Parts: sequence; C-alpha cells; structure tokens
Amino acid sequence: MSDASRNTSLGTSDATAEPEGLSSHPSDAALATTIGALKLRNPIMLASGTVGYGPEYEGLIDFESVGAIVTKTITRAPREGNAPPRLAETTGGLLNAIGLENVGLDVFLNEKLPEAAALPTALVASVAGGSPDEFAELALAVGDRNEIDAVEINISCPNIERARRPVWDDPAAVAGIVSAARGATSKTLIVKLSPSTADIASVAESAETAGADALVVANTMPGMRIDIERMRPALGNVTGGLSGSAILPINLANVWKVAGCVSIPVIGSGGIASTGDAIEYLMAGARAFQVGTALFSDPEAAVAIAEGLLRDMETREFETIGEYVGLAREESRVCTEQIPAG
Amino acid sequence: MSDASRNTSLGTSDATAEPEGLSSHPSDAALATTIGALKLRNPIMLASGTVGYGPEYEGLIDFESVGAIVTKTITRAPREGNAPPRLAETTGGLLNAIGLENVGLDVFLNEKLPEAAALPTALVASVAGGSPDEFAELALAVGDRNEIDAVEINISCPNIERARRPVWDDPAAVAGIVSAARGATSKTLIVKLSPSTADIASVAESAETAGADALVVANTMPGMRIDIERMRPALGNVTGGLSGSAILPINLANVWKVAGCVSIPVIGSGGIASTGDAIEYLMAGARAFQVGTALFSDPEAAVAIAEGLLRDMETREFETIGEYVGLAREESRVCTEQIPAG
Amino acid sequence: MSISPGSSLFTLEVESEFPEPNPGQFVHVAASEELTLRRPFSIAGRPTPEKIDLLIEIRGKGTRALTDLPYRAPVSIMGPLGNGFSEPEGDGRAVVVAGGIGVAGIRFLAHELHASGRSVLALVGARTRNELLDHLLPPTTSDGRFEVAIATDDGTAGFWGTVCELLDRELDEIGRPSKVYCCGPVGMLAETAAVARDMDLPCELAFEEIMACGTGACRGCVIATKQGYRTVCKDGPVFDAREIVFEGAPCV
Amino acid sequence: MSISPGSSLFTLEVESEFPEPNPGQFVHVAASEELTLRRPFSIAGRPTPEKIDLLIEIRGKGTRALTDLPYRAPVSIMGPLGNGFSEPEGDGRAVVVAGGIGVAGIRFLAHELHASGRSVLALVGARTRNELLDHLLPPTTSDGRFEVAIATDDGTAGFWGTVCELLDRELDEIGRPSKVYCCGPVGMLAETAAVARDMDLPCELAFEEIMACGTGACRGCVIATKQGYRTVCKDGPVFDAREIVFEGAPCV
Ligand SMILES: Cc1cc2nc3c(=O)[nH]c(=O)nc-3n(C[C@H](O)[C@H](O)[C@H](O)COP(=O)(O)OP(=O)(O)OC[C@H]3O[C@@H](n4cnc5c(N)ncnc54)[C@H](O)[C@@H]3O)c2cc1C
Ligand SMILES: Cc1cc2nc3c(=O)[nH]c(=O)nc-3n(C[C@H](O)[C@H](O)[C@H](O)COP(=O)(O)OP(=O)(O)OC[C@H]3O[C@@H](n4cnc5c(N)ncnc54)[C@H](O)[C@@H]3O)c2cc1C
Ligand SMILES: Cc1cc2nc3c(=O)[nH]c(=O)nc-3n(C[C@H](O)[C@H](O)[C@H](O)COP(=O)(O)O)c2cc1C
Ligand SMILES: Cc1cc2nc3c(=O)[nH]c(=O)nc-3n(C[C@H](O)[C@H](O)[C@H](O)COP(=O)(O)O)c2cc1C
Ligand code: FES
Ligand code: FES
Repeated sequence: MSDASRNTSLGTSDATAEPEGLSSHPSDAALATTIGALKLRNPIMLASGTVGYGPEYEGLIDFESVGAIVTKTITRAPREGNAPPRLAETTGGLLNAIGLENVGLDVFLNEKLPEAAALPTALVASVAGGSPDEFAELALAVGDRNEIDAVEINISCPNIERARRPVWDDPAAVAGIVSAARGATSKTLIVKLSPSTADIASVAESAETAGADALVVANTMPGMRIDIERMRPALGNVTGGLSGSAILPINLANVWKVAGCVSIPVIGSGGIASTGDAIEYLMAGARAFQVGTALFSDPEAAVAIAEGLLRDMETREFETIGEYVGLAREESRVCTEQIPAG
Repeated sequence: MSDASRNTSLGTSDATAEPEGLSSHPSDAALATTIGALKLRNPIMLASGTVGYGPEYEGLIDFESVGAIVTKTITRAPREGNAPPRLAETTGGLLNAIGLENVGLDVFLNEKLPEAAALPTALVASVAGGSPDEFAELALAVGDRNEIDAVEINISCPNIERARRPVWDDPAAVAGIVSAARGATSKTLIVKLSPSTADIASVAESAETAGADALVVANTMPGMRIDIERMRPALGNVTGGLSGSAILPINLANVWKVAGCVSIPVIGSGGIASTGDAIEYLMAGARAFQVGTALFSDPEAAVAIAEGLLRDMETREFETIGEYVGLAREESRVCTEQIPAG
Repeated sequence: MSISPGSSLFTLEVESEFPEPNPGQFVHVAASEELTLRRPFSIAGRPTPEKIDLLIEIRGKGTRALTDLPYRAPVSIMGPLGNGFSEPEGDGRAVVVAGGIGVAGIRFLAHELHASGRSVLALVGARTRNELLDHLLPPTTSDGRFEVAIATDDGTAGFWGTVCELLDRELDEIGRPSKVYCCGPVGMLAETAAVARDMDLPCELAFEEIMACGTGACRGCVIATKQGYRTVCKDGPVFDAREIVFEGAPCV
Repeated sequence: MSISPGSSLFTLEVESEFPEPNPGQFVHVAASEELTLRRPFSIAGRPTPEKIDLLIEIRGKGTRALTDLPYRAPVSIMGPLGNGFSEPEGDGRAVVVAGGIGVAGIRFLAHELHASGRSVLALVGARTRNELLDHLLPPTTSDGRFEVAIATDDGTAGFWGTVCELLDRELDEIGRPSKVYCCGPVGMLAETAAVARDMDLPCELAFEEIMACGTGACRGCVIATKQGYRTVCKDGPVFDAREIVFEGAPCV
C-alpha cells in the first residue's frame, strides 16, 4: 500500500454508438465493383471467420457501407473447434487456431442464414469439405439459396486434412475440388488460396482452369508462439494461422504474382487496416479486398476504408475504382517469377 | 515561420562506446553448444547478410560474446546486387532485396577472410551456387581454409534461379545440392532452408539424408510493398525477403515442424530480438539461433540476449543451455503435420 | 485511494448513450495503436451514470500503455459486453470471493448487492499484504451487513493461506449463503467451484480468456463447458460453476 | 529560433567519447521501439563539443516519435557515420545549395567553411516562404564573405523559381567558385550536378537512402555510381557529382 493512488478520468468514445457521418454513404457508384456475376457496391468485403455470420456485428458495423460479408466457413457437420487457448497476439499480427468451429450446414441454412440475409449487404457463404464431393455438396446446398450471392470455397482449410503436403499446395488436388464445386453451382465461385506455398501461381492457374470465377489471395500463414513461463505452445492446437499487418507484405506479393498469371478477378486479403493498405492491394492487381483482423481493434475499419477510398479518388481524379487496379504493374503482365532477394 | 521554435536538449547514448558490464563475459561454459563439429561458446550466431563479413561491426558488437558470425553469402563471381531501393520497412518487419551483392569467392578468400578470421568468434562462411557443382566448388574452396569453422549453404537463395518452383521447395533438388557440397568438405555443413514452402519437413529430411550436419530454419519470407504515391513497388526488385519480428511466428512453427522430423541440430532464425524470443526457439527444439534484423536497431542485441539467457538460466536453475531445447514439445516427438486453424 | 503497486484505478467518462452496465460485464478497450487486439476489463464500478471505473493491473504492453495515458486522454471502448452476474435466489448472505486483481470483477457486484439491501461477505486474497485490494470495496459495516475478510499467501495480513481456504472456513461458520461469486485466477475458480459443489451451493464464476472480437463472432475466447465450448465474451464472462469443465487446476 | 512548420531543431547532448564529426556525416537514431530500423539524420551543427544539432522534418512514424519525445529524454544514436564533405581546393568562393530540409545537410558545412575564413554563398530553396530554413544559417555578413540567397517555387520570397535556376544565375554573376555543394531531393542533386558538369566545377552531393545497418554491412542503401553500386551510409552520404549515375530526374 505504499504506492500513490491513481484515479484518472479519461474521455471515452462509446463503440456502441452509430458510426458518424453516414448521411452520404460512401457506397457511391464510383466504388462499384463486379466479381463474376457478383455486384458489389464497393470492393470492401468482411473476411470469413472474423464477423461470424454477420449479426454478431449489428450496431457496430454499418453494413450499408461494405460490399459484402463472407460467413464463417461452414462444414457439413457442426464442428466444436480446437481446444483453447485459440488466440495469441504477435508483433503486428494475430495467431488464431479456431479450428473451424461452426454450426454446420443445416443449422446455418435454417437458423443463421435468414438473419445474415437480412443485413443490407451482399452475402458470400464460405464452405469447406473433406473431399471434392463434399465441397460439391456444400456448394450446391448454399448456392441453391437465393439469399446467398456467391460461394467462397476455403481450400486453405485447417484441420480437415493433415497430410504432409496440404491440398492447397497441390494444383491437381485444387483442380479436383474446384471442378466439383463448379459443377454444383452456377453462383459466382470464389476460391480462397493459402500463402503457405512456394508456387501460388500454379495453384491459381489450376483453380482458374477448373472453373473458379475469382480467387481470394490469401488466407493466414501457419505460425506459432511459445509461452516460455508455461513452457508450452501458446495455442491449444500448437500452431495457428497468422493474420494482420505482419502478413501484409507476404500476401501482397502473392496477389502480385497471381494477378500476373490469371485473368479472373483477384480479391486481396491479409493485414488490410487502412485505406493505404487497400490501395496497395488494388495497385498490385486485386479487384476487391477483404478486411478481417483490423475489425477487432476497430469495427469501423472497413467503413473508414470506404470513405478513405472516395477521398483518395477525388485527389487522384479517378472516376472509378477500377482505375487503381494493377496500376503499380509494368505494362507487360508477363507471368514472371518474383523471388526474394537477400 | 509561424510555428514556435523547438530546441530540445536530449540525453544521448553514444553507440560507438564499448558495451557495458563485460567484465564477466556471458560466454560462460553453461552456454556452450555444439553444432556438428562446430563448438560455439554460446548458441548465438549473427545471421548471414546482416553483419557483412564481420569487421563492419567492429567496435559496435563485442564479438567475444557471440557464438559465431555467418558471412554474407558468397558466390563464385562477384555480384552487383539489385537496383535500389533495396529496403522497405513494414509493420514489425523489414523487406530487403539486396540481391546477394558480394565480393565473390576470390576477393572473399584473399581480402575479407583474414580480417573476418581475426575477430574473436567462430566464423561460418555462407555460400550459394547456381548448380550442385558450383555449391560443391564453393564448399570446397571455403572449407579448405582453416580460418573457417563451418560452411552454411544458402539454398533459399535469391536471384540464382527464377523457376516457378524454387529449388528450396523441391526435396530432390535440395538433396542434389547438399550431397554435392557434402562430398566437397568435411567441415560442419549447415543448410539454410526457406519458410516459403508448404512442406518444410520433407525438404529438411532430404537435406539430412543427403548429409547435412545442421539446418538453419529459416531464411526470409518473400514479400513486397507498394509506394502508392509513386504507384510503383517500393523495392527496385519488386519483391524482397521479409525478416524481423513479423515473421517470428512463421519461422518458429517451421522450427517446431523440422525439429520433430530430423535428428541433426536445428538452428532457429527469424525475428529474434529478445531473450524471450530466443528461448521460444530453443523450447521449440532449436539448439542454436541466429540474430539478424534486430542488430539494425540495436547492434548490442545479440550480446544482450547472451546476458539475458544466463540470467534466465539462473532463475530456472538450469545448468546447461541444452536444458531448454525442445522443452515445449510433447514427450513423443512424432513427425505430425501441424497446420493452421482458422 | 491507495492502490497496490502495479495496479491503477481509472474512472472513464462515457458518452450518454453508454448503456447501463450490469456487474460482471466488461468493456473492450483499444489500449494502443501498436496492438492488434483490444484488451478486456471488467466494469469495476459506476460512480455516476456518466462514469465507469476500471481497475487495471499492469501485465504487458496494453495495460502499460493504458496506465501511461495522460489525464483525460480519449480512449475507444466497446461495451458493456457479455453477461454479468445474476441475483442470488433467496435472501441468505451472498459471498463474493476475489483473488488479486479479481477484485476488479467483484467490486461492482459487491457494491450493487450491498446497495440492494443484501448481506454480503467479501473474501479478498493476495500473495502478500501490499498487493491486497480490499480497500477498494465498501468497508465492513457495524451492522454486519457488509463484511470484508482477507487472506494472504504469506500471512502478512489476515488469514494465512489462500482465499479458497478462507472460504472453506467461513462457510463452516456463517451457515448457508444464498450464492457464492468468484473472480480470480482459474485455479481459484476451480477450487471455489469445488467448495460450492460439495455444499451444493449456487455459484457463479467470472472467466478470462484472450479476446479478439468481443462480440461472439470469432469464436476465439472459448472455455470448455458441459455444453461444449462457449465464448467468454458473449456467453460469459460469468458462468454457472456447474457448467464448467475444469481440468483440475489447483488453487493458487 | 523559428523553424518552419513540420520541422524541429534538436540539440542532443552526446557522451564525451562521441568523436568529432565532419560536416556531411550523420547519426543513426533509434526513434521508437516499435520501428524495425533506425533513422539517419545529418549532423546539422555542433554548438559545443558535447552537443550536436539535428534538424528534423516530420515525414512519418519515426520523425513524429522523435519530435514527440519529452525534453531531455535519452535517445540511442550511432555515429558520426559516413564520409563528410571535403574542403574546396583553391580559395574561390564555396557555393552551398540546399532545398527544403536539405538545409540540415549543409548547415554544419556552411558554418565550418565560414569559420575557416572562406567566402561562402549559400543558396536556399523551398516550395513556399514559410517552409524556408535560411534562418538556420549564419546571417549574411556585411563584408560579403557569407551571403545567403533564397528561392521559392511560388515566388513568395526571394528568387521566383527553383534553387537550381538560382544557382545557374548566380554562377553567371559571381565567377568561378572553388566548389559547389548540394543537399536536397534527388532531382535537385541531379540538376546541380549537371550545372557543375557544364562549367567543369568540382561538386559534392549528399544523398539519402533508406538505411538498415548504417555501417556498410547490409548493402541496403546503395546508389548507382560509375564504380557500381556504392553505399550511402559508408561510402557516402557525400559523393563527388561526377561519380553518380543519374537517371535524368528533373529538378523539383
Ligand atoms: C472478461 C475479462 C475481464 C477482465 N478484467 C480485468 C480487469 O478488470 N482488470 C485487469 O487488470 N485485467 C482484467 N482482465 C485481464 C486483462 O484483459 C489482461 O490483463 C490484459 O488484456 C493484458 O494485456 P497486456 O497487453 O497488458 O498484456 P499482454 O502482454 O497481452 O499479456 C500479458 C499476460 O496476460 C495474458 N493475457 C493477455 N490478454 C488477456 C486476456 N484478454 N485475458 C486474460 N489474460 C490475458 C497473456 O496471456 C499474458 O500472460 C480481464 C480479462 C477478461 C477476459
Ligand atoms: C544520410 C541521411 C541524412 C538525412 N538527414 C536528414 C536530416 O538531417 N533531416 C531530416 O529531416 N531528414 C533527414 N534524412 C531523411 C530521414 O532519414 C527520413 O525523413 C526519415 O528516416 C523518415 O522516417 P519516418 O519514420 O518519419 O518516415 P517513414 O514513415 O519511414 O517514411 C516516410 C517517407 O520518407 C522516406 N524515407 C524513409 N526513410 C528514409 C531514409 N532513411 N532516407 C530517405 N528517405 C527516407 C520513405 O520512403 C517515405 O517516403 C536523412 C536521410 C539520410 C539517408
Ligand atoms: C479469428 C479468425 C478466424 C478466421 N476464420 C476463417 C475461416 O473460417 N475461413 C476462412 O476462409 N478464413 C478464416 N480466417 C482468415 C481470414 O478470413 C483472412 O483471410 C485472414 O485473417 C487474413 O486477413 P486479415 O489479416 O485481414 O485478417 C480467419 C481469421 C481469423 C483472424
Ligand atoms: C539485409 C539482409 C540481408 C540478408 N542477406 C542474406 C544472405 O546473404 N544470405 C542468407 O542466407 N540470408 C540473408 N539474410 C537473411 C538473414 O540471414 C536471416 O535469416 C533472416 O533475416 C531472418 O532473421 P532475422 O529476422 O533475425 O533477420 C539477409 C537478411 C537481411 C535483413
Ligand atoms: S473474442 Fe471473439 S468470440 Fe469472444
Ligand atoms: S545501411 Fe547497410 S550498407 Fe548502408
């Protein structure tokens, strides 16, 4: 009891308050983007697994100001997920090992979907299966529902297989999954790739050839931390997926690579927290992008990016968001390999 | 000229001053480590490319307090390196695209080696070739020199090949290089792997089988940034290698994986900046580790880690540094695949 | 008010729309721009409708950044979040148990129980005398309707032993309470749950887990319950002790 | 002393072992724990043997963190680093040219040249009047041995045009100088080099590149010279203008 008391009064901003300045929504026509048959009011999507099924963020995110939400990845059967702890913060990043906890296809379609569909934005359902057939079954089931605007298949999917060489690193295996899903739905089919590969270009081309309408580049990077006091891995599952600013340079380089090799739209994902980050992905060749981890520190991050893009377009005198796309690339979009120096 | 003047007087620590408190060097017997035939006074190595050939840091690093220095990677012919800019800072990390600028084998052996060998620490020569034969030639040339205590071969080497599937991702190609080098030298042979692969375990096993005495896990991750004002990649070479705290979780997970699959020593590398970071690598199964990027903000970082390890050993009542190694692993060191959750 | 070394009591002025919090609820605070995640803190009091108290122990970067904030600096908070404690059934004495910084979690509760006219026994533990936070609770009243007892691991003040041992002892003496509430390290929660189970007492525990979203969306902050994994941020942080699957952590 | 908006003049107290710096050398400063790299700044003056001046323009996180430091906060610096300017041969007038924050790079030089008894003409440019930093140089002397002329892009003070255009004009008038020194954006360096080459004048330029090690070890901070890539931190930051391979950047 020797220390001096401290009783500080701090100002506070109440995060349950409505976002400000929404009289003129940034969902301006200038931001409109198309991904396959999916029309987005702006290129900002909320990344799978970071906003649940959507309603969890009602009142915190102005859904009228984002292009789409992507649901938590749905599997056929419900999944309990991994043993806790499931989260660990790292320098500039976040490790998660949720283990695809989800309610399963039936509960999703019957209970979650109606609520999610009521939100005023496009809805993308993310699904993952253990085999091409299961992917097809899931794509069929969610694709059949009017409320769902597009299907995202998560092949960078954890805990579904534990082979040495993961599915996401094997162009042939990816082709198998994508063609199966393609055969099962006519909805826009988005394939989410993993950055944990030495040759994302071959995987991307394989997905394109097999019928993907767009690619998300990319999911989290495998990573871990150790709690040196407990002398155990910080995560219950030992390893997890690294997201956040720390991985931005990695996923951005993958977007650069992939956008040089495929002609379907690329959707950037990984560490986007500011308007500037988003512009980097667009200039690298992405036609849209997803915001995930940044929502945890600021649920309004996605809406702020929409507003920031409009301001930046004004400064650059851009008429459409498409003018950013690929702007940092050389004229010749040859599919060269860019490998790291050091 | 409307702003108020500011003339602040700040205290200063002069970084050219000798590190303090070196009367009792932390190069205590307790920290001694062995990597193949290489005896290190402590497990702290200075990573290739971050300390040049060594003498560049004279007066800034107390070389008596580090286990070894690894030279900049040497190639047969001198290399000019990549066009600038070669560096870009990222959140928690650093991108570099040096492009293996080095003086080439002859100048290294004739001019740089004598100076480097005069430093009071072990000397590891890093080399990279464009073919197994060239690796063998380089390993022979440097391995022949008494001043060199071990040979590190950099197969995660940039700009030497631009194939779609890089050498470092191909266990057979790695085996070819490692056996060639193994045949050329009896010095301790260290192989430096890349984290840019979905299956580092297979590469590691291949290197072990081909005769590697130890593995460095791992080099930088490919990455890039875009300068949105110039609308061009921030690096002259477009992409670079990401190092620093941002990649620690990624490389740590790779050490965990590799240490579960091989029986030769693993040397951790990636984002180590503090004693705690180093202990994580040791507990994951590394027997030694390399410090690189952290030296840029604090040239004394490596020495501080040596001191910190000794203090931590005191607290834990450890007699040898070996007691940390693999401490966070389950009893059974089965070679399971740990894939990310999300 | 004097706080233990390493802990600070903050009073935040909240906007008028800030909903009325319940004891046991928390706020999710953006502690520093350099951090990827917000940091959760129990609402430790509500001195006026425009103010909430937080009681913060410095553990790492986030808590240090918060306690370093200048006076009246603005901070972004989300809340009140989660489900708080529920009222005791019947009108026997309510027992609130707190270890270390756990006082933050039961201070608001103890205050509200007391204000609603119930008898309250507060048991407060710490490793040593100068880490005790009992002075942040209402003082023992002469009518015995609010009573504070303390325990220290090293015997430097109050009962020599853990607050769980003290609980055991007090329950022998005071007769059947209406409910036991506990906030503290997981070992203490487990021990308290065991005591309550043995005596078949209603018992509520406040849990901690690292949190990302704070809204139930990310499924990051789960603990094991008899109904499977449940989120601390949305389903908790307060759970009925009988629902929890402990792995037998000892009382610390 | 009044500084332009967005720039600050710092005086650092250095330890007594801090070696005597030469004009053109720099220090490598640990601006914030959150940053991976140190930040290089020219030594902009040496008011006493225990003090060095830095003149810092706020550009991003590092410069903001430095200018936010409390009075007398300790900072870690490495230095003095690199090779500074060399003395003019012969005793004609020395011309120093600075654009914007480039004044930081030539202030110490101008001061030392003046102190050594040479005639100096300093040309200082900025985009607009209130960004001019000419007041950080010694004032024009009545004997004409130190003279300052200014240029602004928008004509709000001094010559209306770039400092390179002003250089061109002044060289027509003052006759052959002993040497031209320049510090500023790369376009200005290129233009100055061109002027000097046309008149066959000795010319030294101070370059900037993002730096990691600051010691020549990492090869990260190179620029293209006729002898191949050379490091700004160790071989520079000052280079003979004739050595540099410019890619034809225009004067800005
Ligand atoms: C619902 C809830 C209510 C809480 N109420 C309070 C309170 O009133 N007062 C208080 O001082 N603390 C409270 N905590 C704990 C507080 O959130 C952590 O101490 C804080 O997040 C640590 O942040 P840091 O950056 O200082 O430490 P870090 O550097 O992030 O971590 C330091 C240590 O704290 C652990 N830790 C980190 N985050 C959390 C977390 N969210 N929950 C539990 N442990 C964590 C880490 O594993 C590590 O061991 C509460 C936690 C929860 C979940
Ligand atoms: C030898 C040398 C001497 C310098 N002297 C001074 C000086 O006396 N006063 C002064 O204000 N500035 C000087 N600079 C520039 C100064 O180092 C940068 O402004 C500073 O590093 C920017 O840091 P930041 O974190 O604020 O900006 P960041 O957020 O890192 O970057 C902001 C902008 O500055 C650029 N930049 C970043 N680092 C450097 C760098 N090392 N060199 C050049 N541009 C950079 C970035 O590319 C970006 O465009 C000097 C640079 C060098 C190489
Ligand atoms: C807590 C958490 C859960 C996630 N769950 C999923 C998931 O179920 N399916 C999926 O495809 N991606 C999932 N992701 C990955 C994100 O959708 C996103 O691709 C990744 O985090 C990189 O983007 P960010 O840095 O913006 O978060 C998850 C990420 C986080 C942080
Ligand atoms: C500027 C720079 C140059 C590098 N050059 C080499 C190199 O020549 N050879 C090599 O094997 N690794 C090189 N590396 C990789 C480092 O040795 C190290 O493995 C990597 O940076 C990860 O560790 P760190 O985060 O501690 O820096 C370089 C790294 C940096 C930052
Ligand atoms: S923190 Fe996201 S579910 Fe609790
Ligand atoms: S900064 Fe490393 S060589 Fe110049």
